[in-house]
Amino acid sequence: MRYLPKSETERREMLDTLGLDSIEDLFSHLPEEARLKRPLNIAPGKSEYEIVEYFRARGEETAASYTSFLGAGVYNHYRPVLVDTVVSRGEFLTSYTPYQAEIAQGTLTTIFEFQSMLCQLTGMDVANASMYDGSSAVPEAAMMAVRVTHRNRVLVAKTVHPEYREVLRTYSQHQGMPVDDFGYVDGAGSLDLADLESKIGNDVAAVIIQSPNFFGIVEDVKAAAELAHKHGALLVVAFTEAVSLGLLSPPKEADIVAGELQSFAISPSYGGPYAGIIATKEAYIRQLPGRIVGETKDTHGNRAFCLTLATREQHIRREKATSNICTNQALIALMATVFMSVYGKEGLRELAEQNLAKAHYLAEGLDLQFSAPFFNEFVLRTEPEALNAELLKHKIIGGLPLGRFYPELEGCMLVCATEMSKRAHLDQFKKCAESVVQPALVAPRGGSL
Amino acid sequence: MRYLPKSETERREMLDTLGLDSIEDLFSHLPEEARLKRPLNIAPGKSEYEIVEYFRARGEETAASYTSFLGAGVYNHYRPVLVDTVVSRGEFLTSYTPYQAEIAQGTLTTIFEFQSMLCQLTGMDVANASMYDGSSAVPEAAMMAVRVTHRNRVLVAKTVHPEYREVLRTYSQHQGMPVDDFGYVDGAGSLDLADLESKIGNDVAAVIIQSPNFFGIVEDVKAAAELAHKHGALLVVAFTEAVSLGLLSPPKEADIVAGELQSFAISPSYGGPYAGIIATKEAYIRQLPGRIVGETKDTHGNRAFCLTLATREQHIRREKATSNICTNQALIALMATVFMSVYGKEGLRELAEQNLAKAHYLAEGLDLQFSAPFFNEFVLRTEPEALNAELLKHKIIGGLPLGRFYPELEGCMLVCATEMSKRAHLDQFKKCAESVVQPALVAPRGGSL
Amino acid sequence: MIRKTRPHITQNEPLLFEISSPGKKGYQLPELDVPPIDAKKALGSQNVRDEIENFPEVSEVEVIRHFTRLSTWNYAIDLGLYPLGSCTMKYNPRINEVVARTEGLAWAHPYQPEALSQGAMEILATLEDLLAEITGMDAVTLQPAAGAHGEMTGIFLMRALLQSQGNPRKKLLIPDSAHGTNPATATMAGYAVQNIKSNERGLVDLHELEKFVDEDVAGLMITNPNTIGVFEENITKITDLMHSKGALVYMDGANMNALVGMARPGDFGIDVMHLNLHKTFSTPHGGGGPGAGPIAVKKALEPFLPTPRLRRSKDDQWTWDYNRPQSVGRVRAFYGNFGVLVRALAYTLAHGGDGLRRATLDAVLNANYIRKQLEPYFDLPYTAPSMHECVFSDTRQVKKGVRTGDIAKRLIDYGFHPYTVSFPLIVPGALMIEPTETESKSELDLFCDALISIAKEIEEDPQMVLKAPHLTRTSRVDETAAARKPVVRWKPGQSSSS
Amino acid sequence: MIRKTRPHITQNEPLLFEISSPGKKGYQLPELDVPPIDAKKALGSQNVRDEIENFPEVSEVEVIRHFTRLSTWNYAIDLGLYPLGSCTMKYNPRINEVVARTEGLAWAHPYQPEALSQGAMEILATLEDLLAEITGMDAVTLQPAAGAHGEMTGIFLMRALLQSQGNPRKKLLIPDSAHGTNPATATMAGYAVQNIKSNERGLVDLHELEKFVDEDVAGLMITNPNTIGVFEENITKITDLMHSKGALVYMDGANMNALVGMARPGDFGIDVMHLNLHKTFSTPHGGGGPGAGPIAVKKALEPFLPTPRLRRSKDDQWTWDYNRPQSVGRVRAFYGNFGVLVRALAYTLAHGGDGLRRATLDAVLNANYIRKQLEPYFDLPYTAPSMHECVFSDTRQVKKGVRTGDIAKRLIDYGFHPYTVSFPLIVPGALMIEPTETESKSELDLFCDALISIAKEIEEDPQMVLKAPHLTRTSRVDETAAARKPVVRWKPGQSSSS
Ligand SMILES: Cc1ncc(COP(=O)(O)O)c(C=O)c1O
Ligand SMILES: Cc1ncc(COP(=O)(O)O)c(C=O)c1O
Repeated sequence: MRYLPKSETERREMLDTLGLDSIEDLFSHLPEEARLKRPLNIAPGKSEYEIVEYFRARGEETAASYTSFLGAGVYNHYRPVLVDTVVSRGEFLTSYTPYQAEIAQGTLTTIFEFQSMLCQLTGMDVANASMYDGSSAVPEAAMMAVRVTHRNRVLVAKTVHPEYREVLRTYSQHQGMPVDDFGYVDGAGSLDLADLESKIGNDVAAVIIQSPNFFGIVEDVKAAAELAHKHGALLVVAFTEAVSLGLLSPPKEADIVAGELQSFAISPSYGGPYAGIIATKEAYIRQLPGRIVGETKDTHGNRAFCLTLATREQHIRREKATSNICTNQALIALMATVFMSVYGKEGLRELAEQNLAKAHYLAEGLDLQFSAPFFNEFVLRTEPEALNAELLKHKIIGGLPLGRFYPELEGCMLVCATEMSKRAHLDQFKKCAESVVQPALVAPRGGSL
Repeated sequence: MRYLPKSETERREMLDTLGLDSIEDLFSHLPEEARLKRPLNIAPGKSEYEIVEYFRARGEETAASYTSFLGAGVYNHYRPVLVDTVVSRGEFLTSYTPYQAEIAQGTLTTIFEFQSMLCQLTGMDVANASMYDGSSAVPEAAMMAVRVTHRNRVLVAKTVHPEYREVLRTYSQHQGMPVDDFGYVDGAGSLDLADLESKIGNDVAAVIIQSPNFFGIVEDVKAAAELAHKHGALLVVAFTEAVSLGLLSPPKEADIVAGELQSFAISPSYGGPYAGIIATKEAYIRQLPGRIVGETKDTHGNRAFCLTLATREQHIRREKATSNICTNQALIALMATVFMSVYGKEGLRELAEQNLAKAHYLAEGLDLQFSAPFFNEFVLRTEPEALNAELLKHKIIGGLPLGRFYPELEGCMLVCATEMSKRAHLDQFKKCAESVVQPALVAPRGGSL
Repeated sequence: MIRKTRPHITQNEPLLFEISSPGKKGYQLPELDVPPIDAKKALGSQNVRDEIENFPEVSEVEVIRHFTRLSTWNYAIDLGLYPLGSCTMKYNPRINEVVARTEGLAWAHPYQPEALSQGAMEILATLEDLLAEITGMDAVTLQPAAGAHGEMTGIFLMRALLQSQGNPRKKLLIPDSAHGTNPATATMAGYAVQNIKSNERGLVDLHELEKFVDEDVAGLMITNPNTIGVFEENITKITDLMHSKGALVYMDGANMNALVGMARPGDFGIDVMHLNLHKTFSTPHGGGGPGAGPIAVKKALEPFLPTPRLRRSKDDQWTWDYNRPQSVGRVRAFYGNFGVLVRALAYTLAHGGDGLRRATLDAVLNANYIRKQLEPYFDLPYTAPSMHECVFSDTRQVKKGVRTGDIAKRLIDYGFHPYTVSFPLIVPGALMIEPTETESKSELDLFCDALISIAKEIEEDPQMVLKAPHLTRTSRVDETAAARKPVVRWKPGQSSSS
Repeated sequence: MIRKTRPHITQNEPLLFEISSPGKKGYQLPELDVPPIDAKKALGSQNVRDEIENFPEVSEVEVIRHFTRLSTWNYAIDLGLYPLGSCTMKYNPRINEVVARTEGLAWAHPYQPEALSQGAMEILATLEDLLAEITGMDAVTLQPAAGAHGEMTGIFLMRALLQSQGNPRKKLLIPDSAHGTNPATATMAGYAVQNIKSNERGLVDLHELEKFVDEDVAGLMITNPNTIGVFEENITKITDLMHSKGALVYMDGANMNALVGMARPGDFGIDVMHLNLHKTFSTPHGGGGPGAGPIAVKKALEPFLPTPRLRRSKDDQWTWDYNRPQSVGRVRAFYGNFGVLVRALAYTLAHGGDGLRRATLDAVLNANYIRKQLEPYFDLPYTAPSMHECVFSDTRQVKKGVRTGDIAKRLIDYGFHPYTVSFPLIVPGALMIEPTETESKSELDLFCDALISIAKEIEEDPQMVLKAPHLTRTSRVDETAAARKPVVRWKPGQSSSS
């Protein structure tokens, strides 16, 4: 096997050192009944060439050559070449968690930069080194709020990504952390503050919203914060479209920001790996889950970085840890770091502006379900299946039919445009959208822009 | 421009240091009539995304998804992933010729390994660090022979790659180095020793043959060497299919070996860049063109490597240099070095055996023009245009029609199979070949295996 | 004597923020092909930020130099042995990186039509089957993002099964040798933790165990081989005991590298377990992640697995089944760390059944070879047969005032990444060494020579070891200062002595 | 004071041959799907070798570690400034590496049907046009593999034109400041070399030149800007003079980085020239190559260009024209270093016309900025205005026994690759410095500080400089010993102290 760097002679020499006849002898103490008596039922090893061909064939059984208008938490953004150039360096790719700081300053420095840039983008004071993804960052943020407030109820907006809310429910079920939804304003698509007000109380640890929300709509973070704070709850702001942070006001009124960085040069890769992030106020740093890198000095007084505040973590605190997370998404976070470095201050803004322009050009003249301002996604009233079928004929993957997540939005689809969406495709989409007959002709709500 | 690491402020500061108003002032001394008074007529700079799309579109205007039976000096062999992994490391990719040995030991060591492996493969004593390609290595070898023998005539076999012979002619024309061809044995396809004998004389510096020759046939190096040496000429053995060296007897009877390493993990890339090589006997080392790396020590007695025997080269000897070559094909030679390291002793042999097996399976039952033993290419008697047209229908690129280079082989094509040729494609080729009617039914020469 | 390294110049490099200058650009976007939009008009001016304060502005060449220079400050598997016990730092085949970037896979959107996702779904289904065969279990979910995430999922499953039987119970039994994620997981699943003392051989003590198993016990979280690298000889007795009390057994599969092809948890009574694909299946650690922590279960637990599940439809297409009434629900969005799963499948295909077994054999051979060479120089508190790793104690060196952490730092000068320090907790001052199968004999010999040479240094010149490392660009780092007054982000006007 | 580097451990590594062991494998081939062939039967046993003696046998992980470790012993542009005068070591954009690997391009066979090669041919045609526009010439061939190869091609073209006019003539005039490839090329083209002494300003001396131009002179090989980085102020007078004598002017375009977008050789009388795409157009040097040395010519020379030539067929397809009766013939097989040409085109597309001009401006700004800072510390023998590079002399330092080569070695300790040493020959002990446009101000400042600091060291402690480098894993290398008894290959039983 080409990954095993030994010749038979060398194995023999090693066995002699051990005074053994065969390597199998090293397993002779395994209880008889625990041993596998037959070879694994797995085909013989394949060559590199065959492996490449196998995955290439699988790749051709997908949508390789299609254009897509899907967003809904996963976005098609251009991945600058430097991203893979950097993460392909063995020194980053094949290193472990930087526990031994003296030979891990490379990784530690990039994480420190990652944390810093995330703070600048979100308006928070501190950020951790990454979470599994946005969907698991949200419940971790809620648990954090519970620890901070010593309350346990959580209110989550229905405009938060439906799958994130499912994950929140899974996590919460055994932690005595009841979760309730609150709604959105019908014609607007933004969170329903009145409904929130009616449900909030002094048992609420966290109010969780998302902005831009699942419908692409920019939420009123300030108002939500005031309401939450009035009742002593923390406001958790989630985000799925990190590119929006280049243009939108940072959610600085939030107490915790929990987001997904997939938009920052992380390929959609059928759902993962992505990188989640939690950022918060200085005061709550000791309640943060996950790893944190801090600045310090070496014995010669040189600036150095190391993992810090480990007393929050499972390997020290065990059952009292802030979370059980250990391995995180370091290399993916590095992709995001390189992405942010390449685009920089001006680039992130221009990128966001292009996304805004493309989505609004697409929406122009179409029948929108909601009237509130949106970033690069919007909800379209149409015959979702019919429209998508029509688009497929042009090798275009349309939007996400919303009935699956929101029964009340049966005749709607969520549509996204990014800087990768070419005008020709946008026009094609509009043409198809107009050609598809509307569902039972109710007077269009929200109305077209 | 994203490749220019300066802000306007910084340019301003630098201009202040120089006491200038604008950078253009640095060009004010250029004679009026020499200055370009208008902007270059070249479109504005493009983004990475647009550049990727441009080349992807060009790539789709080629044979991306086709299977090919072309060889003729350029072969389809699998490129192990480690090759690009290694040559993509900035430390190799973006370094210059290793003149400063103390910070170039990485490159120098790999070249030393390259030279050593090439000696082991060819049976020669010394090898240089690379030439532009096989076609330019051949005339350089001839010029070397001229320097060694103080003779000037060159005899080249017609079975040497036709384009190599053209290059030889171009190089030779102004060096008082007359070049004459000698033929091949009709039914056999191997070099015609009698014809060579009739043309050779004591004015001949070099006899140049290729093995496997252009028809894929393994030549009798020993016999050619004896003949050449009998007349005081050097024998130059060229090769285009380096994979054959894993199985064939090394041309150790040759005085100079000049070859092309494209087969060693160098992609066909529409004809280049490839890597040529010249290897020879110890005695002729000072007549070698190109760079050579040698072993030495540093001041602490550590083993070290450096460029050596520079007194052969243009930057020292100027008009008396062995060649004008300066930049060579270092990174491509590194690809070959990694390839040889991955396959190793056993792998190169097994690879060659697979090539042999595939080509002979393909030839089985087909009408071959020549009877002499061949490696992974052979000459097929057929209606070349008709067969290739038929094959294209199956997205298969057939062989090379030989009429273009050998009028006497009008009804023939050169066909190649490698380890990448799948049985299904081989069978498809055979089916098509049989379906295509033969040219005017002469009794098949050479005959089928 | 140091045989493996020599010092060489490495480039210093400031933080990105410190090389930023207004107007420098590392990007260019395509010309906008639609009319621009006035953001303030479209979104309301209160929703639009003026700028991203202090965000870096650098050019492309500065970006590549920045990260290339930083990378040279790292140690990595590509540079040498990385013997972190329990972490299984084995060679990460580069082919896996290539196939994970296959266009149709890397750009597959999780919501694209199933008809246009068959290739991706086929990959997931194939990997599920292979992992079931390797573990001897009945069903696998690939959703969890890492081992700890898998542990949480697995305990949720146990809880759901017990719940469905009427009582989720209150406690989980966890040996004191367990990894920190085990107890932390128990808490997240709402279980109290009952620690089980290991016996003098470092194994789970059956009698001790019996004392604690009762109707309040939901199950046992066991690691096998355990964290001292020893196979639990009584494993079947243990699982029988738990089952006899209606409790379940969760296995932490972080050490599966010792068993693949030789023994299967499904065959020795395990009900549910996780695998760390970023350990046993060679997907790169990448400085801390990403990973993947699939869960393998016995039939009884299958109905509770997270949604969605892959199902073969009548027309022989793969489809996602969301209709799983008993499911514990999702543990993350979408289907798992797909890109990591692709790499793990590539690893499995490259080895094949026999190759996987041979890898296990070499992994155990390497660990025992190291143990044999180092036994004369370091205390081996537990002498039971080692499998894929061996754990020494610094007790002998402590007499000279040198601790495992100091030995680790000195090892760096010798050109090796340290072993795992001070874990497991049942070993005083542990040196936990796991070479994995992808190390050559000469690399192992150099490693043993280094530790033996350090053992001698400790006798002759402990200071040399206590002040190590001496040959790195960064000398020993002050972690206490970092925690005392945490500086976790760059701020303008902050020190810049890189 | 050294501000740019700190020493850090780097891994030692033996030669591949020294880690080889029989039976280790780094490869696997697909199962052979056709019957195996007995090689001795098929080829004759005398044609089949028994084995490849002493050829290495290593595993995949050893291969990647071997080359990764070796790579850390190299300096590179990705690590910092690489101010080799005349070599134009600028940033190599990574996007160029990506597009060169586009499947349809990387796997295009030179003999595949033209109908299936249009994309590749289109790329070549586009690049030819761009280079013609940039140089102000009428036609371009992309066939030469490097600058020197281009020189040879260009001189062949001149010879062919003169030949066609009845007399190829005998001599080429070459300034004493010229690069070594120029005279070496003349010889390969069968011309005698007449050196032309530069004047006191380092430029071609018109009167000197007049002395030598006669009916035996085929032409002049001139480098402009010349090798001291100065623009030949009399260039049009020079070209007029040559033309008036029926001679031609070849321009060595290695220094085009100083002119692109600002001046065009075609506009100042050049008849034929080469470009080094691996300099001016940023294709990577890769430790010594590959390069590409296209030749641009005026109309009169076009008929003689190497075959084949690209032609647009009536049905608007690209086709290769082999029917060029006056052609000098091929200078290499196929069409040139296509993969390098793809990179050069990507570079040009990325910049666009304006970007190319701005690059030139920054290149010249950087060189003059360095010149200004170093003038107080080093002798500047020629004070004419510098363009893209500046050349100092070590005369002042020689008084302390320190030569340019020593200063170069000390610069290594400071974290920089040295400048070009002892070239051009008209400058005693030359320090030839070319920063290129892709260097930031801070990198330039660090470089100047380093050289200034070394100048001071030479005053105070010349030994420090004479014994440099001190901080590299390999100290000063004995090149004399290497040449005395050349060891140019590994042999069994050879020393192994890596
Ligand atoms: C024994 C053991 N259990 C669990 C874990 C946690 O796995 P992960 O880091 O993938 O969450 C680890 C990894 O460090 C481990 O070594
Ligand atoms: C001035 C000059 N002329 C010619 C050459 C030769 O070019 P190449 O190395 O591409 O053959 C060089 C490159 O070193 C050069 O600097």
